[in-house]
Amino acid sequence: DGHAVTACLITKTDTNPFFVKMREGAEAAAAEAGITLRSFAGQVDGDHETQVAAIETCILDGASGILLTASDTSSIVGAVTQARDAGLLVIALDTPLNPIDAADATFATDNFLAGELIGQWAAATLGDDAANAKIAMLDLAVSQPTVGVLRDQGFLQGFGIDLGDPNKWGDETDPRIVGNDVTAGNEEGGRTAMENLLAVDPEINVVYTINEPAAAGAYEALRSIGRENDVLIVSVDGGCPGVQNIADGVIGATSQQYPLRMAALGIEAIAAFAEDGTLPENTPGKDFFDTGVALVTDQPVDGVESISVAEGTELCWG
Amino acid sequence: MTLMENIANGSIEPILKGRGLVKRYGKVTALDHCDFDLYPGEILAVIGDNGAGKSSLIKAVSGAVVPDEGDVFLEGKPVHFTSPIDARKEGIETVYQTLAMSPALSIADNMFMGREIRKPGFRGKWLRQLDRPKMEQIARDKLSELGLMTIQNINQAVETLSGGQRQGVAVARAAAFGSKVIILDEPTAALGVKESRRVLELILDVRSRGIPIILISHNMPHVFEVADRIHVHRLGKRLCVIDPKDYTMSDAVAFMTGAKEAPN
Amino acid sequence: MTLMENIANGSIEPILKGRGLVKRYGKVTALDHCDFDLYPGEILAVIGDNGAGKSSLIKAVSGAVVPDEGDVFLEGKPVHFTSPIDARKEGIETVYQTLAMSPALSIADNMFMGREIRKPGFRGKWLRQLDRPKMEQIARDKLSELGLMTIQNINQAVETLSGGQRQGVAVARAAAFGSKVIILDEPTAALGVKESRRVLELILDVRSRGIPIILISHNMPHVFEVADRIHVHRLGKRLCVIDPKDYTMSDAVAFMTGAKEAPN
Amino acid sequence: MSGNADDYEAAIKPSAADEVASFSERKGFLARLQHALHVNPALVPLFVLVVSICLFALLLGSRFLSPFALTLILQQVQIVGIVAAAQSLVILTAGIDLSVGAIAVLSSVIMGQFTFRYGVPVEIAVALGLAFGTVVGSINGWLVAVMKLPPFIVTLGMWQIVLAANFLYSANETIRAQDIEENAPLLQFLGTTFKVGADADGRGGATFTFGVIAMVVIFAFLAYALKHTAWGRHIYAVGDDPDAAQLSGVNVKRTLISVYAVTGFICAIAGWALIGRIGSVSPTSGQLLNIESITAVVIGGISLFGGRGSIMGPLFGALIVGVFTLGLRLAGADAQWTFLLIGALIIGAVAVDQWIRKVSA
Amino acid sequence: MSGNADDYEAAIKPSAADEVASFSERKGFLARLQHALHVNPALVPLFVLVVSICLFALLLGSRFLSPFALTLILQQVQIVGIVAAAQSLVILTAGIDLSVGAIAVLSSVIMGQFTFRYGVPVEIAVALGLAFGTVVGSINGWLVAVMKLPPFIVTLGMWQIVLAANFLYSANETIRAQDIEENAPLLQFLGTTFKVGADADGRGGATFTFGVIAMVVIFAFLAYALKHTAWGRHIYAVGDDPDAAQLSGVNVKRTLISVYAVTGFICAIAGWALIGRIGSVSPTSGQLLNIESITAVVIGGISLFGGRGSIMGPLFGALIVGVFTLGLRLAGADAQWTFLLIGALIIGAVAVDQWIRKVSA
Ligand SMILES: Nc1ncnc2c1ncn2[C@@H]1O[C@H](COP(=O)(O)OP(=O)(O)OP(=O)(O)O)[C@@H](O)[C@H]1O
Ligand SMILES: Nc1ncnc2c1ncn2[C@@H]1O[C@H](COP(=O)(O)OP(=O)(O)OP(=O)(O)O)[C@@H](O)[C@H]1O
Ligand SMILES: O[C@@H]1[C@@H](O)[C@H](O)OC[C@H]1O
Ligand SMILES: [Mg+2]
Ligand SMILES: [Mg+2]
Repeated sequence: DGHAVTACLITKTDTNPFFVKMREGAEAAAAEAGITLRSFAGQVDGDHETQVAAIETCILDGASGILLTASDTSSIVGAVTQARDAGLLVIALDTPLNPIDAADATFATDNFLAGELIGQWAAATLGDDAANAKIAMLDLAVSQPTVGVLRDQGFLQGFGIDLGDPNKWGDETDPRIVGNDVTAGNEEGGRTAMENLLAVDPEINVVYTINEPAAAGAYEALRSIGRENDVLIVSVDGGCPGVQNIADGVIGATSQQYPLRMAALGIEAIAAFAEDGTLPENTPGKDFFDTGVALVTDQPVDGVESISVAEGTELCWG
Repeated sequence: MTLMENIANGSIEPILKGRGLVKRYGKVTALDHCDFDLYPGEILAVIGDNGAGKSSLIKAVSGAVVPDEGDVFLEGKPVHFTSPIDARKEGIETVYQTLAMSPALSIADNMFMGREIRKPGFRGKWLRQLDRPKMEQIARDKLSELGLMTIQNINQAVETLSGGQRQGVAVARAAAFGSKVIILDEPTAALGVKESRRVLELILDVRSRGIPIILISHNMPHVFEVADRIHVHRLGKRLCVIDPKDYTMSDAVAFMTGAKEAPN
Repeated sequence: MTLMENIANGSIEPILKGRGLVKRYGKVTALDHCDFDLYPGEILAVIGDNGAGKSSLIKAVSGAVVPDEGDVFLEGKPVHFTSPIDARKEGIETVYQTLAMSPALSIADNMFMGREIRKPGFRGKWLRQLDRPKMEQIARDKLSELGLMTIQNINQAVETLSGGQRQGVAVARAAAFGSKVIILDEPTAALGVKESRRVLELILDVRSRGIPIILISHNMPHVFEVADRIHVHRLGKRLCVIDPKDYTMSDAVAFMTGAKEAPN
Repeated sequence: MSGNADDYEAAIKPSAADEVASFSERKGFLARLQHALHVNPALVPLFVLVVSICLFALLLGSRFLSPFALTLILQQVQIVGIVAAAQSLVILTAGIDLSVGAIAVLSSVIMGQFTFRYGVPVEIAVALGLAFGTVVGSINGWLVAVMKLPPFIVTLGMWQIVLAANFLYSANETIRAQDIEENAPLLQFLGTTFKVGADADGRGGATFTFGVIAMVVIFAFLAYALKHTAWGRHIYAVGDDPDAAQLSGVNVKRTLISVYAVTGFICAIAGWALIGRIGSVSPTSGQLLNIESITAVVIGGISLFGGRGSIMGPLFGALIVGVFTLGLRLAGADAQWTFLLIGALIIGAVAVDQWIRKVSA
Repeated sequence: MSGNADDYEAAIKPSAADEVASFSERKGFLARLQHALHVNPALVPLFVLVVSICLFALLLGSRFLSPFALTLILQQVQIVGIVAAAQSLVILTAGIDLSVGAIAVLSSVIMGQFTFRYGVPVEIAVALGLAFGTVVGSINGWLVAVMKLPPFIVTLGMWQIVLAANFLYSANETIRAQDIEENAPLLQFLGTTFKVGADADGRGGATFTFGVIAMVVIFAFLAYALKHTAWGRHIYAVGDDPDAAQLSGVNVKRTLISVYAVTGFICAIAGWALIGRIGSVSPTSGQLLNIESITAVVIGGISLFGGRGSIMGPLFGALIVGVFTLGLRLAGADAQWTFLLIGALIIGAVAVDQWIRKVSA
């Protein structure tokens, strides 16, 4: 239908609850604004070819704007430029493009900051013991996608560990790091990775995880050897099950992000743009619109701002 | 009265009969409204050129292929075999030209393929356990009957046997289980002189037990030695049926290659 | 002087010779220090039981398998074939028992497999384009020589041919390209009477062109009809070589099955 | 004899005690080892497994050669092991099943969602999950056996269909371990652990789970069925040469359908075991199970062309990969290097297998 | 005649003009269509392609049936198409290559990194990337042909090795499109577009890229090589029956090695085209290329058992998937529904193919 406004949502995958929520947020906002929403997703994380094809389809389809969580922040730029040249508004959600101004606007969580918050919290919680902590790093994939690198490096920075090359994980020399292993961001991978690192050093007492499913898997591994109560697990996302896991003591703290809000804001921006060409504005002092990140925990520490599990439950998924 | 006379005056009925059988493979018509009769207790030889449709005929009557048209009758009753299993249930055993053995399995496994014997009692009924000793014993007995005593180990894989031994196992299987009809498609093609002779002896032995046999062969001396009647196949049809006592091998070859007009 | 006499007095040398050939397959010794001689211009038949090692012997002298021990000599010079390609380069053509055809490819493709003819000039040299019309013409000619005129279309896939026609193509290929020696392993096993006859005629025709032939066969009448000498193979070894004019078929069968002591 | 048949055939030695070709012995330790394994090829993967355990034991000492580490490997391979058992059946029939992982995961999601979304009693939900796997397997089997489509394509398509259905149906929602523990512990049944030789705090020692036991039982059961029942013999026959099997009286269609159905059923058990292992029901698990199970099967010495190989091989195949993965991690290889070395291992293990099988050697 | 041979063979009709079995015509439109396609099976995928284009044209009208949309499909399938051409060669030899995607990506990374990290002239870097693909392919070929390891395993191992090497070597760094455009535009050469029939602003109209041209040229070249050179005939012979090919004078080892080497080379070209398509050099590209290319090949009617099929089939196979993907997206199916329907399409396309090929029909 030619008269209605069409918007596209392109996520990295749609097998991750985070993106499912983002889509739900977009659908709700689109329904409210009377916009037709088309959603697309790659098959696996890192599958930017499918995202390029999706952008092309949106151009062909005469959409007014695209909301994009890029699987590869540089590779997608060509297709994004093509879309903008064709008159579409392109908004990067969750993951900034490289360069960030390749998109008309960016509504994102600061993933590095998200990592930094849990790192600071873990260090503060351990207090003096942080100096001889034994840390397991449960990352996303051997291909080291950017979210994974940003959170990992943010965590280490927050914990007070020297980063080496901040664009990749695994090159740190600090002896407190027992090792890195990959989880594919799910429970199964989380459990196996945790077991592997426990076999390397059974005394691990801090576990960084890329997201909450991986954290839940790691917890199962610890539980099977009876160590679930003397290890600190931190994670990112703050999804509703994740926050519940904090209440249940599975996770110590998590950095909460707000995919529903990102998507809703994105749809509103497209609606405004379609109406009169207004472009969205950035958060003052940043080169993107920060949708915010909050540390959720019931054991707040000094010097790190946080919200309680009750608040987190209220806000989960945004 | 001879078999031919009995047939002529209609005093005996065919045990296995085909009428108007048609089988097409793409554009090739392998069977072209072919008739076929096998009488009780006889050895019926089927001869014909390469590609005349002999194998297609016996496949059609033994359930290995379903004919496009036509009917098959067993003991006068129409039957519709859709797989060799159906035909076997009725007591028709076939040794196909391609032998139909599973190379990696043992001789005993192959002989009992599709009709395995299970242990008696609980283990057979509930655990469905095979009675290997029994199957091996029977297999050994059948092979000895055929003079294939040289097979050392009944559990040896069929692929480790020579071509002749394999033929022997296939023929022994058919002879052991065929209760109504035994069909042999070129059973001696790959065999040496000695091995061929054993198969011929077995064929005569089976007939003496009263079981009729269909024998497809290109070896005229063998055919004329053992057959009671000879079905001459040409261009997908039965050209004629001759009595080996009334015609010479030269006649048979002339009919089958089209050099001479067929009788009747 | 007869061939046998010439051989006996050493006045002619074998064109193809094997000495002390050994080939083992796992535990089976298929060739057990076997000797072998083929003289110029003769038809040498090789007979023996199933599994005696006949095919293994010709594979060993034609490069299809590399013998574990022993030497092969061509025209007196030692040769070390590691693949049939080597033997073919020396003018030795073999029709293996398993035929060695690619079913999905055409008759012409199969006949020229591994020795394709390229177009002359630029297209052949640089584009490496095949000269199909020429290959097809040659293939057609060769098949007509064999009386296989019924093959309608030289570009038809080999798998659409009957077993007899396939045999014919294999034999025609060998006859067309064999310049020094032609080896045929049971070329008539699957063939009908008519088709077998044609192959025998072809064999005699090839000999008349002066090319020696090795013929493996279980068909004694055929062997005694065409062979100049008969190599009797038993248990992986050459048992004896006999002149078909001096011995009967019964003698030959008796030697090869071990019923009678071999001469000399 | 009739006609003008010759009598040369009468010359056959009447009571010839047929002689057989002679044997000859070969020498050398390696040659003898190779020969011993050649005679019993099913032992090859076991041999490779033992050698790799010894290797890592030498390299890493008691860190690797502890009851804890060794049983940890068992736990880590249990899911792949169970699926590999199912995959073996299909590969023995000369097929391949790319949908195993998807079936396992959707079955586990069904068990979870029926319990939590629809409030079905958990026993029934588990039964429904197992039934679901069996049905999908049967559809695969029907397409392969009756429609005669290539297994690779059927199961490739089914993989995508089931996986997409999985995400659509589950709405990508995880059911948390804590909720399951409280309301439907039966779902985690196969995760139940018991320890042998742990210290007072329950640390260290050999740790087994019911899932590991299930894996071993499934292998034992299939080994029995393949060797001692007609069904098993028919599977080998169909894989060896389906036309020959059909002609010699095997119901090829029924055999194939039953194989894919049993495969689907076993995959559903793997899905159940998955819940036990990860505690929760997660629709994103098991994505690599197809490749991992095929790898285990092939390292285990079952031919992708069907009809050959012993079912115990894939168990050892899965364990070999598990040993290498944990061994390399303990030896300090990082995740990327481990990935690379496992690739090399796969080629190496099959090369050893090939070397041992070399017939003429 | 010597001895006591019979003379019955003399009875053969001397100049028998051999008759052949008769033909018989069948009727019905569907039956005749089926027959027409049966005679020329290479046309089946083309037929399926045309039918699916018509289907979506009816459903979506000019949104789909525009020069822009149709050429967009070409652009979207170019990489898969090029890799499918390579994959076809391997599958024709009864092999399979799971490492195609990894080779393509690492080749593109090498082209990029040699230019940017080591400052090698870009022409040489491209040449080195192509050489790299060829070398990896040759190693695959050597392992398959000389070591006689199963292609599935060899390329599965190689996939992991090359992919891990890719991540290790590239340090997961993307080289940005802008940098390439400025400093080494040759890397993006295959991305160069030209339009036919666009409006004044350059919008709409048919858009082609050199990568699309490259895909078509590669298919044309392989079609020629397979049909008109000895090498091509040998590939079919080896895939049909390697033993027979060996006995009838084909150098099987050399043929196999060359096939895998050419496959590696073409994959490297695909890697180059990938840079053109996405503008940048990204080590995470092409993860699904192996499955996608195999899918295209099989939908294109090449048998996984080797030796049968026409090389043009996979081109149509890739386009069929492209048409369905774009068509379903335009029709508004979301990602999971698209996957699900593509899964069903794969099974359906092969079922149609099978139905048409049914010999006895
Ligand atoms: N499965 C098949 N597909 C296609 N054509 C077939 C098939 N089976 C047989 N034919 C064709 O049918 C015809 C008859 O074949 P059949 O095997 O019945 O001949 P035959 O008389 O047994 O020959 P032979 O003496 O060589 O065994 C031949 O032209 C053959 O090519
Ligand atoms: N590739 C192989 N692998 C294992 N054993 C083999 C192989 N080829 C032959 N043999 C064995 O070697 C022995 C000799 O076989 P060969 O084929 O040479 O006999 P043959 O004389 O040609 O028999 P036939 O008359 O049946 O063709 C047999 O015992 C056979 O089983
Ligand atoms: O933010 C997202 C994260 O929550 C998910 O787990 O992985 C992809 C990310 O972009
Ligand atoms: Mg026949
Ligand atoms: Mg032989």
